[in-house]
Amino acid sequence: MRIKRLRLTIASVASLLFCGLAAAQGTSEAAVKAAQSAGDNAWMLTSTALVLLMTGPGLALFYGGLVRKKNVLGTMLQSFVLMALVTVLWVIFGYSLAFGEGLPVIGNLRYALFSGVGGVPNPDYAPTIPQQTFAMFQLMFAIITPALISGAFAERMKFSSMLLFMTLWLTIVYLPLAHMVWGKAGLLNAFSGGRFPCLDFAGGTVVHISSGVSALVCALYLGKRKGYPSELMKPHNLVLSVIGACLLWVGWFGFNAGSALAASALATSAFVATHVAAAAATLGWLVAEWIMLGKPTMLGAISGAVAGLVAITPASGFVTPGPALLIGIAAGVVCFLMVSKVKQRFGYDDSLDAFGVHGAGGTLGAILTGVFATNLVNDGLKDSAGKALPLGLIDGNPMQVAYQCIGVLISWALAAVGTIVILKICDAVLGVRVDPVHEEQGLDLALHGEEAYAFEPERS
Amino acid sequence: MRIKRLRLTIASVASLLFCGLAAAQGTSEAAVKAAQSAGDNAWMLTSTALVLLMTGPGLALFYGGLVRKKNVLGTMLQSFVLMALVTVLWVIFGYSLAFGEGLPVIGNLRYALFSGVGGVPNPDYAPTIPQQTFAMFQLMFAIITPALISGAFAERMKFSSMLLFMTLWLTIVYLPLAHMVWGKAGLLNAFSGGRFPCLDFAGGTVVHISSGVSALVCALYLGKRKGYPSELMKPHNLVLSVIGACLLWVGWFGFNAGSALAASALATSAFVATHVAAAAATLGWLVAEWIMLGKPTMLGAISGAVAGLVAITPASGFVTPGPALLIGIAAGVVCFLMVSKVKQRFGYDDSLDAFGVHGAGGTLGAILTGVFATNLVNDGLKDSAGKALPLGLIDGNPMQVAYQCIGVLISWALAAVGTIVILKICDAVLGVRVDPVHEEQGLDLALHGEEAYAFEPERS
Amino acid sequence: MRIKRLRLTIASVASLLFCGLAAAQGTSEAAVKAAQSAGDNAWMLTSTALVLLMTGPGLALFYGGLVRKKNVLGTMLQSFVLMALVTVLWVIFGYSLAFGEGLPVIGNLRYALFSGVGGVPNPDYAPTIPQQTFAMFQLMFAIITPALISGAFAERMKFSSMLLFMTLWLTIVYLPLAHMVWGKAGLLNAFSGGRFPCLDFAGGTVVHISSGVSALVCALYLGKRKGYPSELMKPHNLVLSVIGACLLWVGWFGFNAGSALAASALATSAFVATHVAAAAATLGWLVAEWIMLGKPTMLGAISGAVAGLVAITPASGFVTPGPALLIGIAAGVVCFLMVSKVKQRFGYDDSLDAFGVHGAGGTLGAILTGVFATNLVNDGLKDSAGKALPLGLIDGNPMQVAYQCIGVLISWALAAVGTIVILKICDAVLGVRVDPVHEEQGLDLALHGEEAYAFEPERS
Amino acid sequence: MIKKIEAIIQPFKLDEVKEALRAIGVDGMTILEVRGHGRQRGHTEIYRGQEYQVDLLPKIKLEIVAPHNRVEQIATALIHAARTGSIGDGKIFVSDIAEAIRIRNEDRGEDAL
Amino acid sequence: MIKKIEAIIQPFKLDEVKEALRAIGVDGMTILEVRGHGRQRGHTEIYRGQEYQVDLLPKIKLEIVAPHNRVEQIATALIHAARTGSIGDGKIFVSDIAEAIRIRNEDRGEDAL
Amino acid sequence: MIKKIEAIIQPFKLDEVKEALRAIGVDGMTILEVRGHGRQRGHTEIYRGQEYQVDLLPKIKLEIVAPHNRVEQIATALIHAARTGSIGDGKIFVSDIAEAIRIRNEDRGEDAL
Ligand SMILES: Nc1ncnc2c1ncn2[C@@H]1O[C@H](COP(=O)(O)OP(=O)(O)O)[C@@H](O)[C@H]1O
Ligand SMILES: Nc1ncnc2c1ncn2[C@@H]1O[C@H](COP(=O)(O)OP(=O)(O)O)[C@@H](O)[C@H]1O
Ligand SMILES: Nc1ncnc2c1ncn2[C@@H]1O[C@H](COP(=O)(O)OP(=O)(O)O)[C@@H](O)[C@H]1O
Repeated sequence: MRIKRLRLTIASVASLLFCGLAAAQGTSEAAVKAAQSAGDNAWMLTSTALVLLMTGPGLALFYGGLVRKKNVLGTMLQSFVLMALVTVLWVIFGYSLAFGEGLPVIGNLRYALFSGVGGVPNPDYAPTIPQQTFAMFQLMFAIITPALISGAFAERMKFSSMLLFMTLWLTIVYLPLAHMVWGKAGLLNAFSGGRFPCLDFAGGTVVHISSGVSALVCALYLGKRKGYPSELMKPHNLVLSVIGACLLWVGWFGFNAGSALAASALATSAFVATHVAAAAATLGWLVAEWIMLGKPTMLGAISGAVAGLVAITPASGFVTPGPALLIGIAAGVVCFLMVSKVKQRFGYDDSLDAFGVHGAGGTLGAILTGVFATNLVNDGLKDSAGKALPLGLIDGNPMQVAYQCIGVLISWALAAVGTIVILKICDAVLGVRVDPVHEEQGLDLALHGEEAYAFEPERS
Repeated sequence: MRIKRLRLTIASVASLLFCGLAAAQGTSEAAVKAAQSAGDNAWMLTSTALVLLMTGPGLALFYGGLVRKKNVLGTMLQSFVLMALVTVLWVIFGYSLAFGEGLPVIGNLRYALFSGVGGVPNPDYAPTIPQQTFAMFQLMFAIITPALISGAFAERMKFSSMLLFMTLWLTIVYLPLAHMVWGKAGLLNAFSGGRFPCLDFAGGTVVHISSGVSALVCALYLGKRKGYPSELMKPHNLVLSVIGACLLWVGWFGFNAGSALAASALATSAFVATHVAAAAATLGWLVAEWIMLGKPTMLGAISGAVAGLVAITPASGFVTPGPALLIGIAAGVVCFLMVSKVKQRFGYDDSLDAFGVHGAGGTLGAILTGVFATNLVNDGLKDSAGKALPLGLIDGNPMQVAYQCIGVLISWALAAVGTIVILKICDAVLGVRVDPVHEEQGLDLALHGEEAYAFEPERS
Repeated sequence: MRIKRLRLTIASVASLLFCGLAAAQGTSEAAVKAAQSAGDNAWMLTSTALVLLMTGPGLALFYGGLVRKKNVLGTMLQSFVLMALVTVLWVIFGYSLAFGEGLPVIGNLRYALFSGVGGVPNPDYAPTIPQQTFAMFQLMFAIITPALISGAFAERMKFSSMLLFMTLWLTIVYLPLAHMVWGKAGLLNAFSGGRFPCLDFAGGTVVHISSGVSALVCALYLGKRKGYPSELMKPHNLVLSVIGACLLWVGWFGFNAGSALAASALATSAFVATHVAAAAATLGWLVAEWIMLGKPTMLGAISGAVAGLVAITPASGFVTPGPALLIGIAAGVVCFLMVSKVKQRFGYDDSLDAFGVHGAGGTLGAILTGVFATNLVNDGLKDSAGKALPLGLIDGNPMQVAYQCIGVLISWALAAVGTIVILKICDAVLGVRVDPVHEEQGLDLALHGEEAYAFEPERS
Repeated sequence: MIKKIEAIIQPFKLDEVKEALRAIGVDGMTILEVRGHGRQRGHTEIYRGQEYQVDLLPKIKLEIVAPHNRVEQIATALIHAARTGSIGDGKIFVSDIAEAIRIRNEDRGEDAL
Repeated sequence: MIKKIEAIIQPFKLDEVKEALRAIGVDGMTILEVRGHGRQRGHTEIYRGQEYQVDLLPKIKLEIVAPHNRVEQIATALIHAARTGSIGDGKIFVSDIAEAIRIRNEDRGEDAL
Repeated sequence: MIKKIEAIIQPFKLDEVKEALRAIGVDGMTILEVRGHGRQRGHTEIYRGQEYQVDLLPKIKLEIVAPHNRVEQIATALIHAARTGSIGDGKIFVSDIAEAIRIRNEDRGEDAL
């Protein structure tokens, strides 16, 4: 009898303690989750802002400085207006087609108009931050990618036609590719059981190959600028381009390290790889120039930096500093040869070298990712036993190189075919090339009724 | 007897466990608090830096590019010197008058010289971050607001007089308004039992109406620039203005999303609304121009973006993406009409359109906030039962529109009356307008003995 | 017997609870650590990006705007190439020599090639963030410091020679000094039992004195620019310098507040001190100018801001806002006198005033840190009983001023001797000064075959 | 006979001068940004705490080619529009033109103006 | 006798003109960026929703000093290279040069050209 | 009789030339930034891995209107100050001025200079 009471006592005490414990755990777990989310969200909001900074003013300045004085506003406006246009398209259907589940090649419309995209994390993509943060971060990628293309048809494309082109290009080329590589169950998504498991941490295929290859197609389709190449069309203000390049470099930390989608050690690792590759590529390009031309140039230095950043993008979350250095050097030299030799050789007018840097650099980086990726850096792929799987060739997974090549081929094909089709549509509907008188006069005055720099007699 | 010992055993074991549990909870709770604070502080320090970036170089470039070559330094210096002047005033008394408890219309001096403003959070405002972080974040708002006004009297106000004007304006107009809207127990503070509960998330009234309306008063009081409007006074360097606009856009993420005072889902939501509105307004302005003038302009695009950012400011923490889009479009079109039609019609010389964009856009946004605010986004207002109260008209709270109008009226009145009084004082003490010879020569040489761009015969 | 079972019951229940409790604690502690790390890492990655922003485009623009048109690219490239060169050196051996344990005056090679530098924190330096984050953050300091020197030999140093100089300077001057002041068991490291405990929160000695003093030596060794001082060599584009100064100011938040190595209240405190000092120094310089020359200048305002930021750097993590204000004012006035009076008096050609601002401001700040440092702000130094030790003179620790002076002397000596030796080496190997024809023609064309601003007849 | 009138004026007088010339039916002209050196003291600039006298002042140079019988009228209009009465107002130089040709249609002589 | 040929042309014609002159062996010339005012209507610019007519158009001015016997040939080459046939093509003005000196070696007269 | 001296010189010689002219009491002059084309080979620029020869070189043009009896002296001063002895030093062209007027006070002829 007493014993009974005793038993009860024990039971009650025990249960009491359990409850206390449980409760305590409960609260603290929620609180810890919130704290974790705050840290990750802080970094991701910052990264999102940094990636927007890459387009405006970064890319706008980089490109704006490279064109002739009469086209600087028209060129900058192409980047700037995409910040607006793509944002609206993204909210309406872009995000959904890219990241809604659906087919392996394209998403569905479940997230159209951002329905269901709120403060709750989407565990398929980023379990610790609001889905809206993820959606905004990805939006900034969708803004800069088409903007990169504009470097190829600079100084000669109709503004109206450019808007139509970009709308179609985003829909037909970018969204499917983004879905295949990063979307849930995407055809090329190594982390979501894709048929062809490719590794593309921050957009070697989705961003750089797609834009670079489309740029080449545009350059070929629109043809050369009046007077090219006989007339020397040199940058009207390299200082602007230097500012732009620096902002691209800094913004790229958001681009690559942000692609870890958390303020984690992986983010830091991507940060390191990004910076090291940019540095190595800068030196690579400068040395190549110095040897071949006897002089290192400012334009070479900033172009090299961008080339390195492009090439490391797909690899940034998978490689250690050493390989990042090698990728950087390779990118610097290869891209230098692309813009100084290959372009001259074939004579196409890739006006601001969007293909020479992004197309070539992106392809190089995508393939080298298959070589240098290692699970020492990224253990995201696990076997049933939870053991991290080997990633690249140096991890003992030679097949990855093949998969990377498949990813590259699919990207090239989609970009090339898609772009040619879109150009034909735009040409039929609006015409793609400005009238020669306007080209002579310059886009700023002809299309926008403005001059960048006012003529104003100086006075004392 | 044994039983007793048993009881003791149980008791001791129990208490032992309780202690362990309690202790454990104790430590972990402090640790969790610290972690939460780290995440939120990381975002708020970043936001604070971003808001400073808006003034320097953002606004300095935006305005500097719009003036004539002879006034670019004088114009940029007005923004730059405010970064210094307001900071000192803020530490001495500004923060305290704005955020110290006190009357409904003005704070007290308890925080003068930052006394009591340290690493400990101030639960009245931001419970998870050091009060100093909050004070710095708010300081950046107090810097950019007066700087915005300078767009109205550009190219013709005395530097000395400008310093006096800004000192008085901060004290007489900004601090009371900030206190009313955001200060504890402020007259218009909806979240602190204000008499007229207004919703102003990030400063539609405090920042944009106050600066915009004061700008109009300044433009009228100082009169037109010599030669206006007969002489075309167009931007001397639009590239600078584009850089400035881009930095304003990026910095605005700190401005609006930072106003959540934490790296929370609300911050993300404000981030989304901000970006969407900026994008929509850019398109709105461009389309309006295109229809009415046949050409979309670069100046139009950047002005539209700023207009959208202004209008969404009060709403950013209360609305979903859809309404943000509508607010943006409205702002783009309305502000375009303000600067292209209304200004011409009435003929005042709001030189850089501080009123046309900030005054008009701010008023529009403040009122639409009353329409579109919803507790789906922000459940900060709760009833006794802890249920989130409806916020705006679409939430079923039509009264809010009325309160918003009251807030707008009070802001207009305070800004208008305050500014006219201050101008009269400055005029009496120092004179507000530069002497005509100096205006002709340009502020750079006349007031600062400098030229922005050196005459330097080129050499090869 | 029953009782036995009872005892068992109790025991089991108890143990069961203990386990549960322990486990729960275990998980939650790891989770809390992770959350803490996320918040701190978010801030530190942001700070690292901000410090890179200081060099490119910040310093590149600040210096680029101050030189003559013919040298702008050559000047900007000096900053830009250091972003690449120093990064590679840092990964290979720089970080290790600075932060590997070793002798009191120099580190060892344990971290060479970043071996052992990964995602795990290094408790000796930053216990809550990946060591790679710390290494990257420190790298950005190692980039800007040599870049600052380039202001002294602007417009006349060979590019090749500059590269050699910087490589040697980093190795012989920067790394040892960084190790002494911040490295584990460094000779001057107050927080790691250094022989002479100096306080240098963010680099008054390591960054500013070292670069400033070396700058003076360079200016003297290379001699004056052709035509100096008879010819007026004024800034070719002050707008660029203003942009640069603003980015320096904003980036400095990463520099100083980031030196807390966490998103802590100490970071916020350093943020406040930094901003207040910059503001005060801006006003200090402007007022001094106004009094002595009758006009406040834009160049004065930005130079003042930089002077204040330099002077507060060593003190930023140790002082309250009041002293920060005083340090700022002092720096503004002192540096103004340095560049406007002392330089003229002695007639050396410190072309962009690297010594006048960084050498003088850094020395001033280092000493005043010994005066104003207080454990109310930073309780990092504790006695055996765990009580915070007094820091500066106002804390009742007069000795600190002496230690600061020792630190200053050692820094001056190392910088001066090291630089002169390195210059002699460079001069012997490559020659340090460009040939006079090249100097006349300008570095851009002569060394880099480029012009910043293209001659392009305007067309309508 | 055809003459060339070169006038060096203060930049801020350009609009008034253009007006005055239009008023008397002179439309064709070429305008150059130049730097002038003469009696007029330049403004002072401040750099690094030093004051500097700028001795090359921005000026505007107008070139007007006209029939000789219009020269006096044009000069008078120029003088009145450009004068402030203080040192630095500038000069007018007149010289002979041997031939004038309009590129568009090869008109020659006065028809070309 | 030595003549000075001043030609005001459309900026975008500069390269063609230089070519044409090189073709006839004229290498020495001085080029100025100027603003022109004449029959040609300027382009319209948009600012803050208003349209403005720009009445100072960018032009290029060439100065070529040459022996009088080459003037006609140079003028012809200039005209053909610079002509578009539309208003704004510009003018050619010819005047006398009393003396020419090459600074490098004090050659005078035609040798200096 | 009044003459106009036009001198095209190397930009980096401007200061020396101004000095030399001041030394002989010549203060009034007008300075233009021009581009020159002549015997002098331009410098080479690099763009995207290619080398380009720049054929329009920055030059400074001085215009000095002076009494004919001072022309030789001025020319000599100019030549000595501007000469480096290498190709590209520039030219001096002298021509007649029919009339000179000072806008400020309508002084005419030599008084106007
Ligand atoms: N002898 C000259 N030859 C050429 N240009 C001259 C001469 N004298 C003056 N000028 C031009 O006229 C401008 C005004 O001359 P200045 O002596 O300053 O005032 P003023 O015209 O009132 O005498 C000078 O800046 C210069 O451009
Ligand atoms: N009378 C003139 N004196 C000097 N320059 C002139 C004169 N008339 C025209 N010009 C220059 O020639 C340019 C072209 O002249 P314009 O009348 O526009 O066309 P067109 O040469 O076909 O008649 C003008 O922009 C101006 O620079
Ligand atoms: N025939 C000419 N007409 C006008 N300007 C000329 C002529 N020849 C040369 N110049 C100017 O003189 C400058 C120097 O001439 P150049 O032939 O290069 O060297 P040099 O004066 O030593 O013969 C040229 O850059 C050009 O501006």
